[in-house]
Amino acid sequence: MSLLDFQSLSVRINQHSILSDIQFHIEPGEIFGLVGESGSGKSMTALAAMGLLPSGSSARGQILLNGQDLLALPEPQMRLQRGKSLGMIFQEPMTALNPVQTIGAQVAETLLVHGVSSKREALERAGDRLQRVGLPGDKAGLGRFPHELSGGQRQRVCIAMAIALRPKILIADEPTTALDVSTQAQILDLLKELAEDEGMALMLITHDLAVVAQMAVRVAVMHQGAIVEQGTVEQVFCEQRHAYTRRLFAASTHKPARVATAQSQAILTVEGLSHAYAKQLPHPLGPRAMLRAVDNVSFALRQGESLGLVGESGCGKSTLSRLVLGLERRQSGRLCLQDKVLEARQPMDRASRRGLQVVFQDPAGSFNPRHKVERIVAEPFHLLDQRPQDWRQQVKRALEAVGLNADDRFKYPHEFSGGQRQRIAIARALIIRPKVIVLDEAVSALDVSIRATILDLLADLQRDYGLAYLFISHDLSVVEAITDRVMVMRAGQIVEEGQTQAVMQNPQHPYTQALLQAVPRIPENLRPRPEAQT
Amino acid sequence: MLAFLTARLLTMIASLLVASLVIFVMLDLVPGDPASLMLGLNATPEALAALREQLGLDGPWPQRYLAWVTGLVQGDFGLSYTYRVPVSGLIAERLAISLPLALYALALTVLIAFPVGMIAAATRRSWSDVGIMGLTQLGIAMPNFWFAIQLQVLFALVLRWLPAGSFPGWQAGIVPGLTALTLPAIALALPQASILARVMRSSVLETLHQDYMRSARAKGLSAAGALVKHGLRNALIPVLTIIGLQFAFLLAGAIIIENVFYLSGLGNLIFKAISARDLIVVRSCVMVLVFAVIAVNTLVDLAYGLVDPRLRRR
Amino acid sequence: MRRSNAFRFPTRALAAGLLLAGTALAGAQAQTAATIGMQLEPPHLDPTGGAAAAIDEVVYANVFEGLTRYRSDGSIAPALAENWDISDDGRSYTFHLHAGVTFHDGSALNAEDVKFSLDRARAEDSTNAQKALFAGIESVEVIDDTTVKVNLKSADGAFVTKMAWGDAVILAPETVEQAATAPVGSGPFKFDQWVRGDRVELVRNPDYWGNPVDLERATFKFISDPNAAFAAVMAGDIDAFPGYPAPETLAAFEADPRFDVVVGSTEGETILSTNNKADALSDVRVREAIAHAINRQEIIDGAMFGFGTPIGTHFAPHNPDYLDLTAQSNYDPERSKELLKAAGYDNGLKLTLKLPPPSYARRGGEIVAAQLRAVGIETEISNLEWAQWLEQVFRGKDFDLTIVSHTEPMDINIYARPGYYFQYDNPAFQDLMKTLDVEADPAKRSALLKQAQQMIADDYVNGYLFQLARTGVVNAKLKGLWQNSPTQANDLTGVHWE
Amino acid sequence: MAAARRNALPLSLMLGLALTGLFVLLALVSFFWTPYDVTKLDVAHRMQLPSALHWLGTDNIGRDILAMIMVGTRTSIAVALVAVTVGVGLGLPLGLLAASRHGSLLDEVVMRSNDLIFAFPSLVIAILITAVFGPSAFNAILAIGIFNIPVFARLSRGAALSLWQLDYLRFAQTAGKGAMRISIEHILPNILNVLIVQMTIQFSLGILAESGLSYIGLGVQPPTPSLGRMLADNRTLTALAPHLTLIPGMAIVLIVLGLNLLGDGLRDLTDPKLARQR
Repeated sequence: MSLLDFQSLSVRINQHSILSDIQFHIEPGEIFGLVGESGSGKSMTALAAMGLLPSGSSARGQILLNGQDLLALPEPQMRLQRGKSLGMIFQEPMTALNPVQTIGAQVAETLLVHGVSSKREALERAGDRLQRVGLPGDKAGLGRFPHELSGGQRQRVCIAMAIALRPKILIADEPTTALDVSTQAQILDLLKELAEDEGMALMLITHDLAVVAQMAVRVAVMHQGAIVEQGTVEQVFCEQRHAYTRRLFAASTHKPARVATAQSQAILTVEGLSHAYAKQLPHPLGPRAMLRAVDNVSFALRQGESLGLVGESGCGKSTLSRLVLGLERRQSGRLCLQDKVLEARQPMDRASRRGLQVVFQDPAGSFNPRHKVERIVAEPFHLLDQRPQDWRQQVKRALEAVGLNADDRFKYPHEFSGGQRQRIAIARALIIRPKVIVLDEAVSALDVSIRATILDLLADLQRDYGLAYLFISHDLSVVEAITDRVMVMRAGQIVEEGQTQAVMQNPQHPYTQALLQAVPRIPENLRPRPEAQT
Repeated sequence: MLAFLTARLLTMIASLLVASLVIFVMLDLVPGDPASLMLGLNATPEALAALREQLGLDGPWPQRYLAWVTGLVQGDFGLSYTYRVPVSGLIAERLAISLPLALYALALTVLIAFPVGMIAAATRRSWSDVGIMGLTQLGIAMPNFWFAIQLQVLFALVLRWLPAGSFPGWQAGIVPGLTALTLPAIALALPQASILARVMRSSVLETLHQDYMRSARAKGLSAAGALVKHGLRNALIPVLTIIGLQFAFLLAGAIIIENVFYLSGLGNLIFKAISARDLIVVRSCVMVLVFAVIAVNTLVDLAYGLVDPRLRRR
Repeated sequence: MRRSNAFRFPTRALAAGLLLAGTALAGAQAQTAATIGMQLEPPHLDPTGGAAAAIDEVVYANVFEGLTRYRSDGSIAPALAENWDISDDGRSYTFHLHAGVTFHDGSALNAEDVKFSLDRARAEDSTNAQKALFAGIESVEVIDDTTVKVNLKSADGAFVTKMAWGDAVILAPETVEQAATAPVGSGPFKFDQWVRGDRVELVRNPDYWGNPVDLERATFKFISDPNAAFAAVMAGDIDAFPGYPAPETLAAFEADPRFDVVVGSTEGETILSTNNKADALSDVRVREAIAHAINRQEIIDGAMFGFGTPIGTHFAPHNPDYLDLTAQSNYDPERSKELLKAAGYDNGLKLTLKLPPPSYARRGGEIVAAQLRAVGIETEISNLEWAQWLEQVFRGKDFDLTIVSHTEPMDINIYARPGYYFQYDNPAFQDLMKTLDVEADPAKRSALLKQAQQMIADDYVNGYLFQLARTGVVNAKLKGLWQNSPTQANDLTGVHWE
Repeated sequence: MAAARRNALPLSLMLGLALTGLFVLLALVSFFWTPYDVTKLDVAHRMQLPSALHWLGTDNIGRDILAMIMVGTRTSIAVALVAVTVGVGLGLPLGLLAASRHGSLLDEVVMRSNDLIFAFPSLVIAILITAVFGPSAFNAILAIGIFNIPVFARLSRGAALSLWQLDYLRFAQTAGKGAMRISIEHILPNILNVLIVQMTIQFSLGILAESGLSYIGLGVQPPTPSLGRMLADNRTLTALAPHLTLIPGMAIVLIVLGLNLLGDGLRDLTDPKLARQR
């Protein structure tokens, strides 16, 4: 008998079908991967197993845990299963913990809720569990509050909470998506180790094929609320029987065809750029502590070149992008845009701005929700002394250039999907034909298939308009796909710079090495067999 | 923590200084001569001049301001123009009524609002929630003096369960004292409780959608258990802010209620002092109230630290 | 109580409800103490250092005594002075004091104290609010311990009356400083404590020289809000509220056997004071027009709920010398319009009407405004606090019309002061008052007073509305309070429980 | 989505709209017609119960209560409306300015002044203001309006600050737009819903504040009726002629209730957080 058996599970929320006919099973001690893009229904599947579907939803079918149908259990009994037989961790460790309770108490609570131990004993066992996930489990360790921990540490606490009672199965819903690559590697290692040591099954939900390849034995691919393909990792990865699986794989390893357009002439030069923030003061008369977010950074971006900037969160790359864009006043260092030199503290004039546009990450926050696309795309015309006569024509052309319909200009941003919005953002950046576009995590929030098309678009535009890109991302594989040169940033400094291929294949700096080491990759033996590609 | 306390104290002193200057300048503008008010319609100019001098109403304002502030610091609030007794004594006498009244009303507010707000949140979108919220809307919508008069007519004049007003003094005993303050406290508390119950409800509802509540459910807690164990304490943070504001309001805002129930509290003192142009009393009373607000805000800030460990570190 | 009933007969139903509920509790009173309600709290308790009526209402005849005193009917009686002689030229008064009178601190009250008190009141730096009362005094001589002689600059027929004012009470030099906060007098009650903003408590003076009083303890409770006053009396917190501020509720007390409603007269001529120097109002025709526009009875009914006597001049109707001149300024809006037309204001006139806090002024003001509007005079009402009223109206003379009750007794002489706030400047009247001041013959005085009343009525100096009634509510078992108030006082000497 | 919302128009919103609409209508009608002249006294027929002649009875000097309610509603609404306008008119620009210069000295000054105003007891200050300048509708508005300024300054600053974090404002900056232009073009339309909700709340508080000021005689001056003054003028008759205070009291309760419900409803309608909840 399987440990957890989904039998034709269907879920509807307010008459909308969310999941249809989900059928798979997980064996004891097995690591099972559930892969899909956002909205594919993989989280709902997990919540259905936990009995935590949102209100207004109705589930049909069966979810058997050791032969017992969880869907048929009344809430009081289902409650006893949660935490005891089924543990679950979520994507966002920053908010998953109660900020006003010590982590010890929160881990111990799992034990107390199920009445397995006294308060003192529970804390003791919570300490053990914390140690098990690699955190100090002594009194001081137990007494820490969530805000004192980093994201990775918090995810460890969540894991300790979920495995406190040694459940038979741990459901991990995108457990590392919110984490940096190096932290991700550690958490994944921990999960794998726990599963092996404790004989616990792991249902790993992720969008990342490479993570599944590294972790799982069997895998199911979800698309639009249904499982399109399942089997051992080898089967699924190598055979790719379903068209969607093939699309997904192609997209996640996609590299746009690029034509080298880089010229020798530098168009944007940054010299000795530094920026420090005041830390929160202990009290108004205290000494002013400064945080050097950007520390003496210099680089040059050549015309038609694509320059990558990678680094983990907090390394200073966002500050650097804001400084380059003139959104924040430069405290020291100069900026040369084309021929114009901007000294420290000198505000960026409109003429300089004309040569420099930007595409941001967040497809939701990138547009004023109350403006129509036409007005949004036309906003950079403000940089010209006068809006051109044919500005409507130009907006239409820009929209068409990024693969949208000219009539889309009369719609509001919320009527578009994430990928389409990123196209609008690109159209907006293009409209006054800048020389440089800063792409600040421009594809990070997108699903892989959409990301691939946007990368293609960016490559095409670069070729057609001779644009220079400053491509800022935390994702090394994306940077590898689209840039000519790359800079690696850490703690405000550029630690390594070079041709992208060279850096990726032969990193010099230990940090770059560690970073590359941590990136999960699909092993060669799991690449599709030639005959599968039709 | 010590640094944090010093910092708070310094900010507080600075605010008080600015506030004192504002109060002084504002009151210096008030037209109306206390001397002529005291001597009435038939007073001669000489008599007026003599009294003005007696009262120390002459002299340039910076000098009078300095004298006042230095007095304040030393606990000397000056002499009331009209009563000719120390202002500090007057204020202390009135605080003996106003402070217990404010605390009584605040206690009622909290005692009503907490359970009511929790019940409404726990049963959201049910009839009990709609009913409770409707009642709180009514509580907020009523002019409080009107409500107070209705209470007075019903409970004191018709039913005769409670005194219609007046305060016998604490020397008469705790029970008669509290009995006398009951109607005013209810009149003050119900609208405030309505506000607080609504804040409580929305604050609890807000926490219901936090990720950590889902984590708690995943551990095996019931929805109610998660609400009590994890939601409540987090929900308290905005509630505390409101409670702080309400205390300040109850202390100063009882003027009208004191009028209805003929209590001689601080509000009554200020009101009469304004009519009598007893500016030294007005000034010091306003200062005391501002001090109370700022002090309560500081206390609330410190209380955040108790509730929320994230704020403790500073 | 069913709601429909309550709505249909609210007054009767509620009064009955109040009554039923109340009877159970009545009679539980301690019968040696009384609580008297007052609307205004005195700023201090020194009657020689302030004009506030509330001071006298607490201390007059209770704590402090003068040489003479007012009786309830307005006549003058001996007080500390057993009797007095008047010299033939009427310029010197010899007062014979009671023997054995002591202050509350035990010290004796003698002629030195009288001299001190009178000299202090008329001194240059005196802060006595009625300094004019003492202006006629040339010197005060101590003859012996119980005899004091007052020499006047000129004969003054009203001098004995002046000595009955609260501003002329006798204090001891040793305790004069504390008179404001802890008065030491010679009356039947001793000051006990003053909870500021709330009440003043007096206790019986066991060593009183005169007839001992019945009450052991008297409390003056200060309740300014009319509604609170209603509740306090209704709830039995107050035994008597002589200057009861909510006449509209008196019907409820009249219907209730627990209470007696007492309606008496006061010295308060309530007038529509008119700025005689203001642009339009300097024209006597305009003033006459205003006088004819006023319907006194409507004001009395509307503002005072029927309590009050119409007056046609600045004089108290209960005074034997009163001249009823109401017919001269009868309600005649047509005449009023004609006069306005004659004065050139047929296209309308805009005036300010500044009202002090009492309800006679506020409510009366609204009615006056409506009546004036009916003849084409628009008024812009502003409600003022006393402080603002004194500042703007009384001292600043920045007003056209105001309503105020002049509560000082026999104060027609204010019309002789050209600088007084209504700015009536008539030399003939001023001469008349000078004659009156030196006239001691009662018959001639009476004639002069009548002449004065006629003169100001002819000049329509102010709009004369009504004599303020003193409406009080008293516990039916409490007897002996003054019905009228010839001077502002709550004389408790004769008060007793039945 | 939009259609679904329209279907689920909150009950509170409809009730609030109905109540507010009713009273606004009453106030508007009073410009053209009232059953009697509000300044017309009829002392002989005072304190009458509701009848065919006087639908809501007459007050203590014989004025028609319905007419007074109509004109009084107009006055109370006008006072509260102007006070809110004062608050928004000064508070909003200050808040937007402070947000656009977040962390600057100006921001600090604006916020500190806000705190200072909040620290003052509002009723006491209102009494003082009227003591300084004399009681009048204008000064009542001033006294209420002053305390609206920090409310709106704080609200708009907070809302604007969270918007300043958004990418489209950054983009507008890269498009060379200044802080003022961005505030007007991008921020204002997007914080309007929060502002409107707060305006309804402050509006209802303004009506309550007007009644409180009138109670102590400092509100609108006679002969202009206001709901608060009707309550205050007749308060001694609460036990004897309850309809005199009950009617204006209920009018205030219903207006304030209507406005609060309206505010709640609007918030439910526009707040995405609450929308998610349902």
